[in-house]
Amino acid sequence: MATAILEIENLSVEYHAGRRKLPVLREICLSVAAGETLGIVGESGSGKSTLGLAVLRALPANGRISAGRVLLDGVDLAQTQGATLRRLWSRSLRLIPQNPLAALNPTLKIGAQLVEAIGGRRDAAEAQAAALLARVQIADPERVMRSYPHELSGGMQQRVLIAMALHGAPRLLVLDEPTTSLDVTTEAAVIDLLADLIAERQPASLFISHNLGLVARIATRTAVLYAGEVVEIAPTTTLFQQPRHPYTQGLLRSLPHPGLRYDHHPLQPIEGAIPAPGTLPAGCVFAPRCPLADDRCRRERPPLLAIAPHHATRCHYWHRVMLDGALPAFVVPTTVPSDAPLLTTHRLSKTIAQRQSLTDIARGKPAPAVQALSEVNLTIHRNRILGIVGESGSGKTTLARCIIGLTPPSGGAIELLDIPLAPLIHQRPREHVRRLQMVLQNPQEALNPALTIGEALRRPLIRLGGLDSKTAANRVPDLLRLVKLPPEYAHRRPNQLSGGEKQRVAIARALAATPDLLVLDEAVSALDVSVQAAVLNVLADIKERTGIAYLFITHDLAVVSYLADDVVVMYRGQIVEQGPVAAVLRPPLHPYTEALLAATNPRGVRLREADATGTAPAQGCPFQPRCPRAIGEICRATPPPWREAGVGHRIRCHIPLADLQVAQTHNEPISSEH
Amino acid sequence: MILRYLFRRILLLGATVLVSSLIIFLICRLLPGDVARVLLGREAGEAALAALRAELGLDRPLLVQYLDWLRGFVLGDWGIAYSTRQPIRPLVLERLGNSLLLAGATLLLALPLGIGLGVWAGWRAGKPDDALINVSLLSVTGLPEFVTGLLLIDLFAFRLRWLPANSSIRPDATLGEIAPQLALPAITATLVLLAYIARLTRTGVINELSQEYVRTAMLKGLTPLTILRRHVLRNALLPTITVIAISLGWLISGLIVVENVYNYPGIGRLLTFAIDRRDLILLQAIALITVVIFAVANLLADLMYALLDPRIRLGDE
Amino acid sequence: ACGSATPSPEPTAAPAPTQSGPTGRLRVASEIPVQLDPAFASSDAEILILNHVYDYLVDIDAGNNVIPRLAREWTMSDDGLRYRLTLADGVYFHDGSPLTAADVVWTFNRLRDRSLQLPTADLYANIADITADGENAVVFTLTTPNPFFLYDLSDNHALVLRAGVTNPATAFNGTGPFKVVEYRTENRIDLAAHQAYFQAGKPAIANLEIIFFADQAAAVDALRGGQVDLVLRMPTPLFQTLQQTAGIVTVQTPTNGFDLVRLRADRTPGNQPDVIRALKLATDRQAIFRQVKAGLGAVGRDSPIGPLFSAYYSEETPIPPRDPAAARALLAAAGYPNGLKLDLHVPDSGDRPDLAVVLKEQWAEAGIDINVIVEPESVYYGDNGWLEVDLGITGWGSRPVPQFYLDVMLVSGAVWNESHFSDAEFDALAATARTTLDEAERVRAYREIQRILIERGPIIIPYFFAQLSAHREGLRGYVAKAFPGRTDLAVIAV
Amino acid sequence: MNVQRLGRAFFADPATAAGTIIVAGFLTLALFGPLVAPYSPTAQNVDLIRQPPSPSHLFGTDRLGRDLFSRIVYGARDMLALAGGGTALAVIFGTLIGVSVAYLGGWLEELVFRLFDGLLAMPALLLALLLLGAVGPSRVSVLLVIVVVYTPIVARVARSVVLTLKPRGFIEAARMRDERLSYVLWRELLPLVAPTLAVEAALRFSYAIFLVASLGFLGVGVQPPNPDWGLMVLEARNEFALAPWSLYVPAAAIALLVIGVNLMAEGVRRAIGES
Ligand SMILES: Nc1ncnc2c1ncn2[C@@H]1O[C@H](COP(=O)(O)OP(=O)(O)OP(=O)(O)O)[C@@H](O)[C@H]1O
Ligand SMILES: Nc1ncnc2c1ncn2[C@@H]1O[C@H](COP(=O)(O)OP(=O)(O)OP(=O)(O)O)[C@@H](O)[C@H]1O
Ligand SMILES: [Mg+2]
Ligand SMILES: [Mg+2]
Repeated sequence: MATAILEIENLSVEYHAGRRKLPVLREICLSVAAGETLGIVGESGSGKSTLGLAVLRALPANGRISAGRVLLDGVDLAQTQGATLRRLWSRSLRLIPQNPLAALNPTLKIGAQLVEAIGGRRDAAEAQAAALLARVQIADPERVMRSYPHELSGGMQQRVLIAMALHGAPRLLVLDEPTTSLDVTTEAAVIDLLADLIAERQPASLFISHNLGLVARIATRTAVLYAGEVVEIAPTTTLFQQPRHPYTQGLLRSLPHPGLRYDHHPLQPIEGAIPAPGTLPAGCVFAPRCPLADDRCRRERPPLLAIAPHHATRCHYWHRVMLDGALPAFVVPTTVPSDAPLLTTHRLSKTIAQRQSLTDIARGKPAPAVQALSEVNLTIHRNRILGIVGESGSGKTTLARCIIGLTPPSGGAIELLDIPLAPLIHQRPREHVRRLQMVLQNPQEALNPALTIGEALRRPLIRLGGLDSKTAANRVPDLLRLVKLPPEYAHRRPNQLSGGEKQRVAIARALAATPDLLVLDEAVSALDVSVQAAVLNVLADIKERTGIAYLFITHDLAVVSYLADDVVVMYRGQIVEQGPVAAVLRPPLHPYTEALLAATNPRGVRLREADATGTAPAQGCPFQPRCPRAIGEICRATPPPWREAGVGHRIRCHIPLADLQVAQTHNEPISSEH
Repeated sequence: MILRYLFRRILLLGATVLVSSLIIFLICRLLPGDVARVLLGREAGEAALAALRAELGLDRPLLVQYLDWLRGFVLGDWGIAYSTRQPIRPLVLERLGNSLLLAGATLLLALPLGIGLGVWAGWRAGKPDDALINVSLLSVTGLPEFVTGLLLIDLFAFRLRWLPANSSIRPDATLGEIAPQLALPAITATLVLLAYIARLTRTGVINELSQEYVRTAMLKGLTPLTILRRHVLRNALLPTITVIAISLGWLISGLIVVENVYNYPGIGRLLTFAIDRRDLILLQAIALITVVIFAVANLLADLMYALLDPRIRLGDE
Repeated sequence: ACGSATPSPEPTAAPAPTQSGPTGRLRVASEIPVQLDPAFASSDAEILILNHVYDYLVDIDAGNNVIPRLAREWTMSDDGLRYRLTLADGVYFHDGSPLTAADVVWTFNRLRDRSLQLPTADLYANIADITADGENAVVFTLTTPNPFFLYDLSDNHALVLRAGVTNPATAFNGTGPFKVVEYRTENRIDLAAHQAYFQAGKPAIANLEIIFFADQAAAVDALRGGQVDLVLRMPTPLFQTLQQTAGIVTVQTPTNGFDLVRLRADRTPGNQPDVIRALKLATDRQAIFRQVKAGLGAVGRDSPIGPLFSAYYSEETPIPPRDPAAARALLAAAGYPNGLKLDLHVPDSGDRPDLAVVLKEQWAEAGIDINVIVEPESVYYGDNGWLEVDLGITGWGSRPVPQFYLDVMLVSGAVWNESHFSDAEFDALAATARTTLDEAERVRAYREIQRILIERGPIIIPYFFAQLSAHREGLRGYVAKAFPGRTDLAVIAV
Repeated sequence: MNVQRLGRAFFADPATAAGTIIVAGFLTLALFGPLVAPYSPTAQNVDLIRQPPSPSHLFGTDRLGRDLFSRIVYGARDMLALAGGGTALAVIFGTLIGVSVAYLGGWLEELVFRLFDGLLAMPALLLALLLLGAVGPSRVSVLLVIVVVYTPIVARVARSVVLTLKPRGFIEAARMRDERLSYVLWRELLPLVAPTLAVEAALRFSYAIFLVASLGFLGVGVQPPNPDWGLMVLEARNEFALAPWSLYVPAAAIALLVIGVNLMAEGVRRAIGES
């Protein structure tokens, strides 16, 4: 290993909350060399961001480095301040934050913000800014520099911040979940770009993420953070193949690995929750949740043991930690549903008019109307899980809301068991309302903070189950047990629950109505992997027991391949591919599906980033402008036809199926002669 | 497009003003007392009164009176004041001009001072100087303008003899002559607004300081002052625009008390005069023009806001 | 003021006119005028302006004597039915046209024209005919003798206009000592000296500004702050304040004006004499005088014939001392053993609200529970409410002769008989006093009238005002008038 | 919401505690006025006109010889009853209307809030003056005016909160179970609107004090001889030079109460923000 640029020695950080001091980081020791990327992973609240900010000396006002040193090229950052610190900030220390929109001043143009970071003479700085934007693969730097932050897509915003972090000669780059707010396809491109730039500029980098797959792609070494402590650190491949801490092992087991299926391999989530700052247990911080823990663990805090070169773990019993052997790649048979359809949509369409800013109005731009859904036909069967995937803005949520009746479609029809549904929920008979239920994406918003969990669960029983208040109350514990929550939770209020627990309550509430179809809109996306695993298990379990159907919306293909029976791929309000999950995903046919899948593959195909303000072409294939395999004029001129690719498997593309299959398997371009 | 938007906003504004005009008209008709009596004095006979009422159109059906008044108002014929028999429009516009002058002077004082104090307090939130500013502002908040007005007259006009106690502006006065007359009323009104503006600014600054983009700016190595000036202020002061609009509306007729204390010939004093004399038609004109100004100020504030904050999207409310 | 009269001499207080013509600017505080048509103008503020833009035929001096103005001299026929007034020479309107007898005839014909329904129609109903006698003399013919006719000619409304003027409220074309430069409603009026004014040495100042104040406290502030030179009227505490202020001269003049507390006598409870006596017994006039008026003016004796009418004023009939217990007993006798509840309507001007509050407190001891309702004058007088309510307080301005009060306020069926008092004995006495040319008989009648009012008049007059005014030092020639609107500003020099 | 935590957060701040003490002090004065006040608020003493403060008349006497301390004490009753009662009623009406109409939306919302906009387009004091002119001055009128002037404002605030809550998941969840309207309005929405309204109510209360005092000062509010503080300032204006205390005393009472209410409002805001 080259000499370290960054050395963190025994770093401890605490926050002040009123008169209380909350220690959040304890005795962190890390070092990062030039050009090296150190991954930092851990559940939400483990202190990852705090570490990143502490290293940059950019903690919030109530945070303080209480002990330790942060050496950057031998200079202790913890002791610098004032003008010296500002000089370091402007020259060497850089941050790429999670939420690019929030990190940009909303009322200043991009150009001005970049120029300010670069400093020096104005015209020189402007030229350099344009060059930097070009370097981060922004096609039209001039236009972007004249734009306000909100006028750019999330990916573009993040590229701007990356450009901002790259000017001069950065020595330390902290990447705090830089892609969490982005689409999978954009994420892939941004990660590629970051890897390139780190190789080029050779800063020491900290890559913070809760997404283990992502870390694996970019970090050479990875540290696992738990409750403010580094519990394991190792080269990334070692960590993933031979974790030596029960927590690392737990995280890996929670992931839905390719090839696993819900009906055969339940995930193995970590029980319990991360302790809040200030409530650390006496011995090992992980002991309360650890399957290996004994009295010693609860008494005695383990040191960070070096167990191999570059591999250290904070566990008394590291040698007992073992990852299960290689898992059998389970081939999912392509099953086709046999029974009658539960719910069908016919040419369902939805147009949404969008608002404009005054400046746009003044510039004379026409008011955009988004075709959020365009002639969507799909069928959901009993006892099956239909996954819907697609980039952000592809119309997944709109589809779900139209089905439930929360938004009226602007065209088309929905039938439940062959009976047409009224467009809006309050026009539907109560029986229809009962049969279709939905779990929303954000668990923070799903529950009314003013009502107890018990009350939240009782209401659907009363309203839709026809129970009286007392009987309903008696059924609440059953519902809680159904989603693996203790019955005592009935008396709690939402703010006393973690995100995963709230989502489980939301699921229980939706299930209380004993629906025939449960729509889950990104119901697990906001959750930590271990919590996500628990929720997925609950869903699988309930489906097996009740034969309910799910409409499962997600952008995480791993989850879809784990959980779904059938899958629908959406692009800009249209279905581009649909069929049984095994047929659609292994291998993918449609170039769009291919790109979605390839996003997790470092060498996969990449899409050009969609222009947030651009509208779909009026004719031809809507995907054509971004398609890596477009075959020329026909794609631009003619809408693609539906093609049958197998039993129940259809795709909408001009490229002949055979060509697609060949290209997919060999990962090579298709010539445009056809 | 922009025209269509403006057109819609103005239509909406028209609807609001219309509702207000109806409310004003109805309330005015509920006022007890008799214009004719006020006009002719207590010595006038019944027949004379009836004749006058007929002449003023007070004996027609309410709806007719309302529509007539409204049409006249829109067309610029605001009628003849019942009491003084003078055309209303020049009178009201002249007073409005005076009130706007006072309002302008007040804003000229209150804005820099309030924003300055607010920024300082927000920047130094939690520190002793912030606490000091807060306490001072709070004490000012507690005093109604009719009290501060009297105390200021006593101090500046009688004890120190620096400023006139009264502000009956002469028609031919130059700005130099008017300025000292404006001073005390403007200071009094400023004290009412000051705390409001300063607190709002302080909240805005504190709020903006906690935004992530401030951290971005800090990590660029900018000095705190630059961050405040270039980044925080602009965003923190956006809400102040709305306050200015509201204050303008408040000042126009909210100056009732101040104008009465200082005998300042503004619209507020004219309003009390009209109420006192039961000059309904004058009263209606004053109330409605205030409403119009209030509404226009709000519209302008909205437009300004939308222009200064590129994020604001416009559309159907 | 009877028989054929020779003009009284000019008031000696008038300053020697400056030789070099008028100079300087006088700023006077005034309440807000509303109605500037002389035929309707009635308030102090209105008359103050008109009195300087126009002229009366005859004027009243500070001692209530009739003095010449436009009329240089006058004669009365022996039967008391014909008055001939000779006009002064060299009188010009502001537009340059000379004053003629025709203008006077036109003015008074307008004032008495029934069809125009002006408030003066009743006052001049007794005039049979007005004729011009040449260019500069006018003859008034009456139907019955009227010893107070010259006072009537000096009525506030009787300002001489240019014959045929169509917009008297805004024309401002008078003969008076000042021309209107600019009138700003509810704000101020600026006037300039009328160079061709017919009275030598008048006006003494070049510019007159009358600045309007809604609030007298603000007016007094302006005086203290040097923004005005003269305040003609103010409430008592402000006057007391100014008495202690350096650089300010305070002037108080006793007047015949008073606040009238009156109960309607034509219906319950006022139609029971015991109730009226109870109210009178429950009232401590001395205390009211001290609290409300701080001892400025004079204590009242329930009759409008005040101490300034020295020839007529009498203290013969004693006022029974305050006795709340007796009052309570009287009320019980009148059928109110648990006391009496009454609304008291008060206009919000002057010291009247304070008077109401003090009365409430005093009467409470006698079991009379007063609910004070303070109203703007526009409401109090509007819709003739003041003539309707049971219990009210009304301000009555100063008049040069007492007969006026009796005729309009107290005789049966009088226009403003707000107490609805109707007493045959009183009416007869009032009629005698009105018409007799025998002064001794009038004195006797007035004496009896005072007795009747003290014993059974449904009115309480707790005090007579003093006219309270103040000006800055350095102002010369100011003479206070009982009715401040008739102050002569033209003689003031700065 | 944890009441104890809320309470602790509330009193932890000395400024809030001071505000609470001030307001509680005035409340005590108002409640136990007859026990505290040495004299009747209207009792006059001809021999003790305009006495400066002394042991027997703590705040001195006025031009009619009335004890100013007693008048302040009784005035506190009026002030708290009118400003407080008016605010309370406005908050109740405003909440009821704002929450239900905003949730229902549609033409009803349009209608109601257009009407409110029409009312709100007039500055508060102007509207108050017009209304008081129409109904005549009295305690009840003042109360009514405060309700009419502030109900639309409260409704607007309630509405803005409801509009942010409406797209929230739990409201959609309620729609997905065909929930009763009354349940959604009063059990789901109201508790969440309440904190904002509490802050708004405190703010309104302090404005209401000003409004009542201003109306008193303009002579159109509570009528003499009632010891209204604004009216006392008006009456004192004429004799400021003779008896300055007669102005200082009611002015200080107004200022103190407003400051107390403001401090409390600030405390409520902070406490709610923290929990
Ligand atoms: N300014 C702050 N004041 C007090 N506590 C804080 C503050 N910021 C963070 N914390 C607490 O410190 C702990 C660590 O927070 P941190 O943001 O570093 O976690 P994280 O690992 O980045 O989580 P996430 O994945 O959710 O971003 C959490 O318990 C958090 O609640
Ligand atoms: N209320 C709305 N107003 C304006 N546009 C909307 C609205 N709701 C959705 N859209 C637009 O409709 C399109 C489809 O949105 P939708 O939310 O259904 O996508 P999605 O696939 O659920 O995206 P995500 O993965 O980000 O949740 C997008 O372009 C979006 O901008
Ligand atoms: Mg974080
Ligand atoms: Mg979505």
